[in-house]
Amino acid sequence: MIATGSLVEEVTFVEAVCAAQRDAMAEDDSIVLLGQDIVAGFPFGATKGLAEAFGSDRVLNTPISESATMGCGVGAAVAGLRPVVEVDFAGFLYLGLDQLLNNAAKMRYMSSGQIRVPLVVRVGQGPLGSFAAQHSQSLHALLSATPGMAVLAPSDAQSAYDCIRWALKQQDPVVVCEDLRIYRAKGPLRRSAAPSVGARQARAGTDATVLAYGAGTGIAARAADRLSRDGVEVQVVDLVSLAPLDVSAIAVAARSTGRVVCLADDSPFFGVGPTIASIATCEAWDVLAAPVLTVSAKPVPAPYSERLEAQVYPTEQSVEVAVRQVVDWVED
Amino acid sequence: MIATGSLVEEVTFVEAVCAAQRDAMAEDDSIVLLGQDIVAGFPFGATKGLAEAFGSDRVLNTPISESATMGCGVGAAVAGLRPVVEVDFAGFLYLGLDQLLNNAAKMRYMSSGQIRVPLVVRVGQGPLGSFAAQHSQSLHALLSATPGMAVLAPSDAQSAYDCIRWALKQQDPVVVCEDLRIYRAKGPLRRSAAPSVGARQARAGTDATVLAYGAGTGIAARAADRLSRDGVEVQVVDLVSLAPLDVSAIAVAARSTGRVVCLADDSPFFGVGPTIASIATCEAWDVLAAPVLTVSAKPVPAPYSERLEAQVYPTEQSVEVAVRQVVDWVED
Amino acid sequence: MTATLDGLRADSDLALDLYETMALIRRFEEFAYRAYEEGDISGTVHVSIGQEAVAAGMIGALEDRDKIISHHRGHGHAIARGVPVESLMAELCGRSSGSSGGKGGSMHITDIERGFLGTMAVVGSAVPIAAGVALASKLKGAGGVCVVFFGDGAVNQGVVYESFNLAGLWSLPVVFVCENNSYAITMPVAESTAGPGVAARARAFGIRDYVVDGQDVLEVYDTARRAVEHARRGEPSVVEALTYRYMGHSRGDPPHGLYRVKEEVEAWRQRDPIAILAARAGLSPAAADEITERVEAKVEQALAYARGAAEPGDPALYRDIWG
Amino acid sequence: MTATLDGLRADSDLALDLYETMALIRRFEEFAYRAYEEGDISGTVHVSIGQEAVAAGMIGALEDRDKIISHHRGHGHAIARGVPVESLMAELCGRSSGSSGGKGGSMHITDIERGFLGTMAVVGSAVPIAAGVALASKLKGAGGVCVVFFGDGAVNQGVVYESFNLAGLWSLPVVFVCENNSYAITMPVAESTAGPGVAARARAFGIRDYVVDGQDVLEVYDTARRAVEHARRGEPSVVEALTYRYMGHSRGDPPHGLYRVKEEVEAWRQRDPIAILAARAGLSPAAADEITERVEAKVEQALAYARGAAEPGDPALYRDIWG
Ligand SMILES: Cc1ncc(C[n+]2csc(CCOP(=O)(O)OP(=O)(O)O)c2C)c(N)n1
Ligand SMILES: Cc1ncc(C[n+]2csc(CCOP(=O)(O)OP(=O)(O)O)c2C)c(N)n1
Ligand SMILES: [Mg+2]
Ligand SMILES: [Mg+2]
Repeated sequence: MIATGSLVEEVTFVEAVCAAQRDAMAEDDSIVLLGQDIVAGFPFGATKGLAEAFGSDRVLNTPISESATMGCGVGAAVAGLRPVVEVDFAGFLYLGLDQLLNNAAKMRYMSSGQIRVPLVVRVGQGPLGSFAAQHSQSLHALLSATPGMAVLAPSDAQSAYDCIRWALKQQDPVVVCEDLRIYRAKGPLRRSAAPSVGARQARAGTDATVLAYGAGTGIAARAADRLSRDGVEVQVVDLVSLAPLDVSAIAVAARSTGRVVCLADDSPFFGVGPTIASIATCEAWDVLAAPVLTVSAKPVPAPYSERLEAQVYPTEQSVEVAVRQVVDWVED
Repeated sequence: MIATGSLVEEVTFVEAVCAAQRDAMAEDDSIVLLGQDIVAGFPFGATKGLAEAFGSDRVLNTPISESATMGCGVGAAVAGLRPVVEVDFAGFLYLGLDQLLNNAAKMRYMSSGQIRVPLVVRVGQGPLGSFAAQHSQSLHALLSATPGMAVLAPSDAQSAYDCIRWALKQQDPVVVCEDLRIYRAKGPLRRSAAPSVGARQARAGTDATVLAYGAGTGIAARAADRLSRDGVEVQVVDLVSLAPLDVSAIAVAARSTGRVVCLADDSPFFGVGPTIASIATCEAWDVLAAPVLTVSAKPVPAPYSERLEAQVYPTEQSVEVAVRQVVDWVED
Repeated sequence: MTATLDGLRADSDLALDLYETMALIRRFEEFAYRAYEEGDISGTVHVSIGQEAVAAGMIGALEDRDKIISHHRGHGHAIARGVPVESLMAELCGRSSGSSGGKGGSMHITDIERGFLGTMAVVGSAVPIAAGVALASKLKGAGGVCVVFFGDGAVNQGVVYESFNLAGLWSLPVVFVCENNSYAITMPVAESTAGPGVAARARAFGIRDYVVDGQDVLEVYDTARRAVEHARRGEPSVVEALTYRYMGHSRGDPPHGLYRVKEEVEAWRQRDPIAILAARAGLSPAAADEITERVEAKVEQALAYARGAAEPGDPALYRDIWG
Repeated sequence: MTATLDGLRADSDLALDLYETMALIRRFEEFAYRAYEEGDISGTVHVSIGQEAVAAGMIGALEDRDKIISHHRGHGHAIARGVPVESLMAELCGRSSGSSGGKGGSMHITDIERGFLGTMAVVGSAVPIAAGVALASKLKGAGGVCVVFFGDGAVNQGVVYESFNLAGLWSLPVVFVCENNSYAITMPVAESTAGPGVAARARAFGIRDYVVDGQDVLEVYDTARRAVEHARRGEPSVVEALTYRYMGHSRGDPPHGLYRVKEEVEAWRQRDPIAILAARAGLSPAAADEITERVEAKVEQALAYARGAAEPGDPALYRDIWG
């Protein structure tokens, strides 16, 4: 077994995902992995070496049958295993939604607690770069809107590791939304067997608050660094968990500056941003110095063209503009 | 052909749905219906008599194959028909989402306009009364979050008729969300071949604004009647269209009173409410006299028990409470 | 365990057991149907009157370690598995002492202690879950088989074939039982299902198939034993049981008129599974009457119990969602 | 239209046509692969080198009124249908004059004028669309057939069987072409597909089936003619073409090493469809060289054109979404 706790390594996000699964599987025999090409660790290396380490009974290549694979995960979880179902792109997840949202998320409730579904779903989210509309989607909001699941959106290697270790200790379904854009981003990793995954302050600041998650946290932090050069100190809060949402953490963060920007990856209409913004607005109403702004993706299917795609997703610049807007806001 | 335009009938919502399909089919040979048990008009009568009127080539009973049925609708639409796919309960729609959201909503964009998908999907939404968790879902938000589709939520018989007639004249996908709770509600109907479906003021009032859609419009209007007895005059705006959202109608309505309640049927987290509320808040910021409140369903899977289910969805009372809260709001 | 079908017919204990199970299902559902009409039950109910032999025969052949998953028409499966009719009726009446605490209802019956893992109301949706349960059993070496029930309407849901494929690939201990009651709501099988049917389809996905007279409980039982035995050894199968629902699709629907004629219903009623068993097993009218009275009393008592039981309290609304 | 396979082999015009199509596909994809490596193409590309006979033979047998839908590995199908290589290469390079205006890319090629309705990147997802296109053709009495291409990996997506069922039930003019290139990324067919395979599965869903050597373009063409002729009369079918991809699954993937050995790839390369046709049709080396040079020049010019073409302007971002 790998020593955990003390050592700090420098790993990519996806290596952390792999390490989390490896460490958890070494501790817990009931964990099995289900997914396409996972024995070979294709396509991103998230399961590299795990079949060799744990055998083909615990790392199961599935046919391209997202619906039955998800259902099989549900059944295996009901019957005492801890399956991890890998879905490489969010666009494929639609095929498994009946199983995930009608069954996994509801069986405990419908049975008044007799059934538990400790299923973990790992799903690649967001754009990978010119993969076009079907392969570049962010489904956090629809997942988080469904009662009965936890939905996590880690922002770096450490957070990815922690989210997966944490997910593999729950008794109910957890979806881990893995932002494809940061799969290759490196960061320090300290392995802990029992991490917590709450909202955390990623950066301190008193002039404005940015509420972010997933790849957005890094974008916000870099925007904050730029703003800091101009003397604007921005607090960045990494929400990590979209379901359950930590309403009081949002409240505290929003109230501490009274100027808030919510950063999301999906449509401004019915995406993640408006919910965070509404909560921040209501919770900080009496101290808000400006309306809570949301920076979202453009409401378009993802275009293939690199040139067009570059205009779709929030950037450091767009966060900077929004922060300046709330900071410079003057009520008339 | 049935005389349209002048005559006012008193019909139920679902009769209006049926009439709209009938009138449209009489005018346009390319309209075909696809769905389970639709030849017999089961289960709700939404297609009653249409197979007799238009023949079995245009009213096609499908096997229980939601995914292929939706895909077949997409293909038929691409190839020049105007299919209407019926899905009786929103919970079954998950099975068709790959076809609807990956293909129907994106094919035009991905082909730069070569492909058009004039597909209409009619889907039963919300609770029918003790049908439990899988049969009682409201998926407006996830549908409306996907660029490339229009999503309508009619609030009464007239609106249902208009939405379907309108949908059957578009060149791109339209989902009509039919609230199962009001299927049997009667209302006047004037048949018009070319209705418009924008947001409309369902009730005038100067003290507060309720933004609603679907069954919520009636609930809001009844709450407004109660409040009116106490001298509180509430404007009710029926949004009708959730995608595209009429941002300027929301702005005008919110600004006109400065006190706003958004009424939605789904979860307060990532449901419809927060998006409407965020828009209203930003658009009316300078004139808001209170935070924009949202009245949503409880974030629980729908319980079977009548007693419990009665606590889940917004009621006249919950709207009344929220309106009083914004009306009585005092900034400190 | 190796008795022939003839041997089974001579086993009067077995016949009495199966008879009682079928009679109990029949009476339970007759009462439930009436209770719906009288307003004790809300939402909807789907009764399996006419199909009792499939539930009794299939489930009669299972062991305690085996698991069951079912669909919207699942009362009979629950009863055959021994779910007490009190808690079942209480569930239909939305009581907190119901088998699902009043939060599931007729379409969502669970009894974990009896390995009854639930009934899914989305047609076909239970099928891959069974593959997963079987996978867990296989990997844990538990020896249990999972049996999943679905209708002829479900055989056109793609996930069913994805599941057959997984079962075949991974040699899962699962038996897929298609209760072919001739209709999916108004759709006769011939209008929904192209080709020779689900048994042939199963073969094309590399798993075993059985077609059985679903009105003859001993034949069902016999087939079930074989299918379950094979499944336990990693040879999954489909059992297609040919049967019929006497009543309309769900509460309120007419039994005939719209999509089938009265004569057809009458003809099937001539092949009633309860009567067939009585005849085949040579059950005396007295013995039959005795059972009928006993189960009737049981169901009456269950309904009385359910009527008097408490509805779930407010905290139940937020209980058992997550965490 | 009633020539025998031997007759086809004697038809030198046909052979030249098919040869040129295959050669053009081969060169196009070789160039595209290199262009990806050189940074002209972004995202990903899936090339069908080794599989050209399936595209050329199937599509060669179609009429103008017929329609085609394809999947992620679809360049060959587009080229066989006559989509100009300039606009195809421009699409891969994300140019506004690309066949999809630069908004679709390699995985989303459309050319409505040529009845090339698009390529869907979600495995299996194009299949029911083809059923719908065929339904429209049938109801409008247009006489057109729809052909849809998918891989051996797609045969475990349930929607494929739902679609076979619809085609069988409604006698749709559709041909389902399974390009069985032996692998889905790293998964060999035997590890993903239980039972005797997609052709037998099709039979169990009541539709015709053909299995064909996908490296022999004349055999593919001959089968295609028959399948299309039947489809036009309302008899849908599956054609399973046995073939092989020489390269890795997508850009950057190794052709062998991880999940298959070099020798296997080499053995298949011995059965190269272009060489087989040259031999069978007795094509002279001079004639073959002339074609090769011609298509190479075409593709070179296409790449030069694409490199010089403009990227989409900002307004394209919001164009063609809704309304
Ligand atoms: C995915 C899905 N589509 C539609 C329905 C509505 N529905 C409920 S039962 C039923 C018919 C099922 O027929 P069958 O599988 O033969 O079972 P039976 O009712 O005959 O027992 C339908 C269409 C559903 N519950 N789920
Ligand atoms: C629903 C879905 N799942 C997974 C993928 C990822 N993926 C892309 S191609 C592919 C393999 C497809 O294999 P096959 O159908 O045999 O086609 P081939 O690539 O061999 O031409 C996979 C798994 C996808 N695009 N869609
Ligand atoms: Mg049936
Ligand atoms: Mg393949």
